[in-house]
Amino acid sequence: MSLTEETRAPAVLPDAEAFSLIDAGGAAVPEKQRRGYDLPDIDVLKELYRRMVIARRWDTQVTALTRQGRLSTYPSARGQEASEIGTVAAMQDTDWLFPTYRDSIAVWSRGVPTAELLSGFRGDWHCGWDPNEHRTAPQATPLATQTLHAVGFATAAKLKNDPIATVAFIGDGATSEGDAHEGFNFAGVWQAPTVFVIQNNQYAISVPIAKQTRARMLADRAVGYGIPGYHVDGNDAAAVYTIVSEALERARSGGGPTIIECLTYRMEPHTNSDDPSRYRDAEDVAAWKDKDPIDRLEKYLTAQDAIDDALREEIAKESEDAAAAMRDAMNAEPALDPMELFEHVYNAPRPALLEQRNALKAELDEISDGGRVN
Amino acid sequence: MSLTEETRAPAVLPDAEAFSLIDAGGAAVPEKQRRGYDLPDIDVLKELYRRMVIARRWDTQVTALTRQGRLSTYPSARGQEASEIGTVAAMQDTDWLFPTYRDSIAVWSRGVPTAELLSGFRGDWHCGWDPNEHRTAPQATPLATQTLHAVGFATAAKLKNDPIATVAFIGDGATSEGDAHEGFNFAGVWQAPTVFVIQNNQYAISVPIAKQTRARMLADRAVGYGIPGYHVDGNDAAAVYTIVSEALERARSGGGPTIIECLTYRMEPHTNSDDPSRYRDAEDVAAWKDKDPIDRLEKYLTAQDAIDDALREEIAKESEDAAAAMRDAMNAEPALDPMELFEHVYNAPRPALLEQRNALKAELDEISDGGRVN
Amino acid sequence: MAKTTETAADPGVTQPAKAAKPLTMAAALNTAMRDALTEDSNVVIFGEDVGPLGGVFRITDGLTRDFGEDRVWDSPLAESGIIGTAIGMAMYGLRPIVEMQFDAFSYPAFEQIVSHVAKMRNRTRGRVSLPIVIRIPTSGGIGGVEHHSDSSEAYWTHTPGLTVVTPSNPADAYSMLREAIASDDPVIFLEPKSHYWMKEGTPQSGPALPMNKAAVVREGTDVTLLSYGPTVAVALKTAKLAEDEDLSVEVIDLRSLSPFDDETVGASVRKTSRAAVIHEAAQFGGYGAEVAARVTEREFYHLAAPILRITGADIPFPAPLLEKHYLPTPERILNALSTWEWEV
Amino acid sequence: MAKTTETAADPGVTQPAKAAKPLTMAAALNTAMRDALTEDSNVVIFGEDVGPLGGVFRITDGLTRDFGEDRVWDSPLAESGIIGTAIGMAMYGLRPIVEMQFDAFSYPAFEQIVSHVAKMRNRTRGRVSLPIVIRIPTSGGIGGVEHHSDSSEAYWTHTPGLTVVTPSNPADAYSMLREAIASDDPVIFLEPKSHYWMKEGTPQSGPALPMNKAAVVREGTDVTLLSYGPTVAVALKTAKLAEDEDLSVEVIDLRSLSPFDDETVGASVRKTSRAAVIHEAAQFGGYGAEVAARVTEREFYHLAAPILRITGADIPFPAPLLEKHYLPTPERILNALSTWEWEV
Ligand SMILES: Cc1ncc(C[n+]2csc(CCOP(=O)(O)OP(=O)(O)O)c2C)c(N)n1
Ligand SMILES: Cc1ncc(C[n+]2csc(CCOP(=O)(O)OP(=O)(O)O)c2C)c(N)n1
Ligand SMILES: [Mg+2]
Ligand SMILES: [Mg+2]
Repeated sequence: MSLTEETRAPAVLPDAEAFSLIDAGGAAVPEKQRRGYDLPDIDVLKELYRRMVIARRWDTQVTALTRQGRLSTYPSARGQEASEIGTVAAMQDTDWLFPTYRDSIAVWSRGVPTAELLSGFRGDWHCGWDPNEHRTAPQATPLATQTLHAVGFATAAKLKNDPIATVAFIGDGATSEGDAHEGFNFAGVWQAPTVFVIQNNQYAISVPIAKQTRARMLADRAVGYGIPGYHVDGNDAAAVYTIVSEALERARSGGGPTIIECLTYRMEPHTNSDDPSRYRDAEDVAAWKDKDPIDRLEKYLTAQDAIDDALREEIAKESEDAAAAMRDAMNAEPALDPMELFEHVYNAPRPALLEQRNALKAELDEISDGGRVN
Repeated sequence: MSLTEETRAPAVLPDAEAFSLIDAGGAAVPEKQRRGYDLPDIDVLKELYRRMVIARRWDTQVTALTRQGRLSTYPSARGQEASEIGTVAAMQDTDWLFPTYRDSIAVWSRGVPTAELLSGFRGDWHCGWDPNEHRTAPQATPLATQTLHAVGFATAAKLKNDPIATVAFIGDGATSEGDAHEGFNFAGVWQAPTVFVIQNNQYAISVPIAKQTRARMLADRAVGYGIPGYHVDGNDAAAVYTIVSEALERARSGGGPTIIECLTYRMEPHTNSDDPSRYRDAEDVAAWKDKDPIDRLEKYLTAQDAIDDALREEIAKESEDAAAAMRDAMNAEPALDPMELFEHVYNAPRPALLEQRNALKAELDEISDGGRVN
Repeated sequence: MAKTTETAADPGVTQPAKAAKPLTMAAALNTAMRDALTEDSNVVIFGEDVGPLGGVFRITDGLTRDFGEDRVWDSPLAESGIIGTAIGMAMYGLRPIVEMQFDAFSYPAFEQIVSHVAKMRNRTRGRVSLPIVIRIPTSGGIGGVEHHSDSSEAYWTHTPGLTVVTPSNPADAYSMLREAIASDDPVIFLEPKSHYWMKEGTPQSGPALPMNKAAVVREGTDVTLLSYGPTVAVALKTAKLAEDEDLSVEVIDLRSLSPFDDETVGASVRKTSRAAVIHEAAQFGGYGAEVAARVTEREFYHLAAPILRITGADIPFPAPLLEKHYLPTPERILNALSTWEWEV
Repeated sequence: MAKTTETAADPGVTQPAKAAKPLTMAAALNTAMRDALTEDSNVVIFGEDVGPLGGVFRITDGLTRDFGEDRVWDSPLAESGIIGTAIGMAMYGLRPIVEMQFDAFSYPAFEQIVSHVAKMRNRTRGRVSLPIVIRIPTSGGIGGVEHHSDSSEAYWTHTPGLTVVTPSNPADAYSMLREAIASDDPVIFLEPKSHYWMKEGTPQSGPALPMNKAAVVREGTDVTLLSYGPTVAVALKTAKLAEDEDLSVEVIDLRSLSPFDDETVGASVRKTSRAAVIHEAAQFGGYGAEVAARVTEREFYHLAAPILRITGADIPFPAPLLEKHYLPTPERILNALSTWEWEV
């Protein structure tokens, strides 16, 4: 087998109009605008709804605790639930997710326990979970770097003939980094089973998308890599789920990578230490509130008689449980062992590092209360 | 003034067919395939021919002297004369060129004297000419880095309202680097007056273009940046000159950047130390000989009765003069002053560096023959 | 857009007066850029979030508003692109000031910095100089999450062609940044982020010390502590504590990491005959190694004991709740000094 | 495609036998990769021109032919992409060997190497290790044009999480590369390009020395020369010349730059009481600074003189015709040693 082939991909411009299945008002998009796609099964939609509601509750709780100082920082994904959950709901258990700092709710929704997930933002360890157990890489902070990890991982799976795909989340701002290009390009050349989900939430901290690209849209980048590109309404979980599912299936069955731009909006500040009033108008935020991903799905499901009070209550309870578990996890003192700092740097033991470890040990032993320096 | 605007560029797919005005047989391309362009003036074509012939003779001479060991290395542009000369002939004196190691003939054709130009490849100093004097940046070795220099320079000119454009040459392989993306993207966002000339000579040392991109062609990348993209027959000097001229005029008059892919072929090894028999067939090379950029223009001009023996002779003489001057320059011992090594590292003098300088001075003084160590 | 004049900034007239009132370091830096933008129309500022937001640390606060978007603007999010285009602008004759949001986010620009910014002048026999200032909020101490607390100085100081300086107080922040902007050499300007909001500094009277000189910020006779950026405060605290142990500690703020002020440091070490260098970065191959090696080379026969390095451990910078175990503290420094044989 | 077995490479059984016949270093490295590819189907090799061409130095010659394109292949031309995808592959369970064509061309990958390769294991509490070997033809001596002669070791050795080794002879090249491939830690493997075609090495009898140990390659009593990679040969030449001056020089080949073998070096320095470290990279903040600083820290009271550094000057690597003035020579080393006060 050879990773690359002589064949060149045809050049296809993505549709300018963002693909949508359920509009902002909660109505199904007319069939002739659906480009041949059906809405997902009602059970899938209910599940998306459930996961989004709980994720938002969880996210809200994390933001609240961050404001109270229990976490060092937290980048909220409020408003992006359809992109986050629509994507991970489309993944199989064996697929791998390569998330960013923004994507905690996606990671949480994949089953990583709160305390492990929030290690990094609380500050007890950089990554608290076992990536292999949850098939979820650490949340990447250096922007766009994770796209290449996702491509390498997927390529390895391809080389081993394992039907595994990877998903790399990336923000709109991060697409300007060289690594984003290299990620897209390597994926195209190696036909890696990777789905790139660009969450275009319109801002990179304070910088609006117009300062990141002159192109019509980020999905247009796909043309230059010979990769199929999609522009999707990122606040429509049905649309995100549909396009990501298709892309993942294509990837797993040898059809190569896909670039999907989800048009969405970051409702919260970049992180708790950001001040959006310096760079965007409250009206913009309000306008996007009308496109809320959860509201619209709720309206649709209500109109379909697919949710009743029992389900609402069940979800509300699950949400409160998630929030309570989150609070409990963050209110419990984290287990901190300064000696662990020296443990994972290398597999092969190093005498000089042991000396440094022992010096810290001696220092701490000297301190009367046994384990705390000033 | 603001560098970026809210306006998004429309998405336009470049024509798949490489644009050409004079075909491989030396005939003018039929008018209806010329996309509305006329052939350049006959005087322009004669000048292109003259400069290409001399450039090839010069390049051949450099290759020969490199084989004899007078130069440390030399990457020849044989076969790429139409792209190299067609481009620089379209530039105004005030425009700046940002070349690579491949583009010595372009630099030479801009008037940089041989001895200064070949400093780097002979090995007496990294860059031998004054970039400001020749409005030509040093030849970049770290791939794709120069695209950003060209964009920054052009942006500065734009900020100062100076009608100056920049040209960045870049190879097909180098377009895979992150910096190529960042160069294209910054140019798009800032609407920098920069023309990117991708010389797709089909190989990056040994690696064929199919291993660099899955896209139809490199010009397709332009779509993702909202930049006009062109796919040009890079062995047709008339076509290259026409498209680059237009792009430069657009750039100088506020119309922003352009990406031009010139499809061509590297007839020589990557450098003298390369062995192309390991990665490409002699037949491929032979096939490209039939598309030779100089032959075709000569045929066209001959058919037009635009060259006579007098002109041929004149050009032959100029060529031999250039070759002789080249030989003389390289056969003269380069002026080497080890003390100069310490002179240009910083503008602000450093005592510790002076100590190192003096140590070398003492070492050299000690050596009887006055200036040579072992 | 604010009015600008064509007067080039003059390195000779850095005005410490402006920074003499108690400013935060953030304000001092902001003022330095403001003054430079006013005096020299070739000064431009760009980078990630440096425009309307004023940078994530607000160091460029108000500059876009006051000088316009063609002097101070937000670039696309790409560090190699920022440095690469700054190179082109400097070739044109501008004097770009760019910000890397954190040390670790300068790494994508490593090639542009090491292979071009550092080498362009030498490559072109002095014909093309690159008066670029690369501002980097450096080091830890603010509980930053991963990648937000690196100290990258050793990478830059090992690279010939770069000038690397770091202020430890507002007055220096002002005068050194002015001088860096006026310098024809490219300057890596490391700003200790934990000090941005500190008002106290080391007030200086008289004209500002040139940025390539170290400052003796506290005189002493028994030991010289060599510190810079965020560790100057730690060294001063140590000196204070050492008084209880009857140890007279001289503290030097190196200020300029490259070039290194051999003269000032040498004079101090010849006096005290003992020295230690303090930094946050990992020890192995850290900047302290150069300090220890060169001072030992030059002053070996004046040294009563080896030069010690009290630094971060050879591990990645820890997560926020563990960073206190990593950062050098006065206690750790005093402990280290006590390991010397004192009765030689 | 060649047959491969699932047997994992065993670091314990590096087979110096294979390298015992007089091979060039190039052939030794090629053989090491060949053996690893044969023994472990998870070993893959990719990078620029490593396929049909066999790399610009032909170190991977014939490997694509013999193992197929899904084991050894040409990647797109992008170093960050190469390292970044290698990280993903290693996370999957492969053991990628990648080549950076020259030191300076590893710089575009600096962020991936420093922020991920070095830190992934620590970040994940040891759950994700990255058994990646990054091969880099290093240093000068071949008259390379600009950017082709850098010595980048100081950047890597300062970065916790990386293992950095460099062989100086074919036997070591074989055994150390085998061990690097078998290591679960990421390894920066620096290959002195000026030595690729040298056959002479330091023949070793018995099992190969582990890659984290320094080797005493020549015994002596008066001075210890600490060398590595391309400077081992220079140090040995110096030792030979020093015989004429009745100076007995011990030469150590450090082999492993990170970790540093304190034990072997310490024992030698305690014996000779004088040491100098030799490298090609610029001196300021170079690897020699760490060597001088740490050996002085540990052996101060055994030292009769400061540890000297004979290194490249603090300037960008010169153009080919001037490099001889930059590279450390035996004459320069002997000159330096003569600056010591010898009658203490
Ligand atoms: C290489 C790098 N440069 C800079 C940063 C600092 N930074 C963190 S988030 C961010 C903005 C990212 O915006 P975007 O990609 O749109 O993602 P979003 O935060 O909107 O989800 C920046 C500049 C970083 N983490 N990594
Ligand atoms: C950043 C970087 N990586 C690797 C190299 C080594 N290198 C020099 S030329 C070359 C191939 C470039 O191919 P291409 O861009 O197609 O240009 P061409 O040589 O064909 O003109 C490589 C890999 C380099 N100079 N810079
Ligand atoms: Mg965003
Ligand atoms: Mg090419």
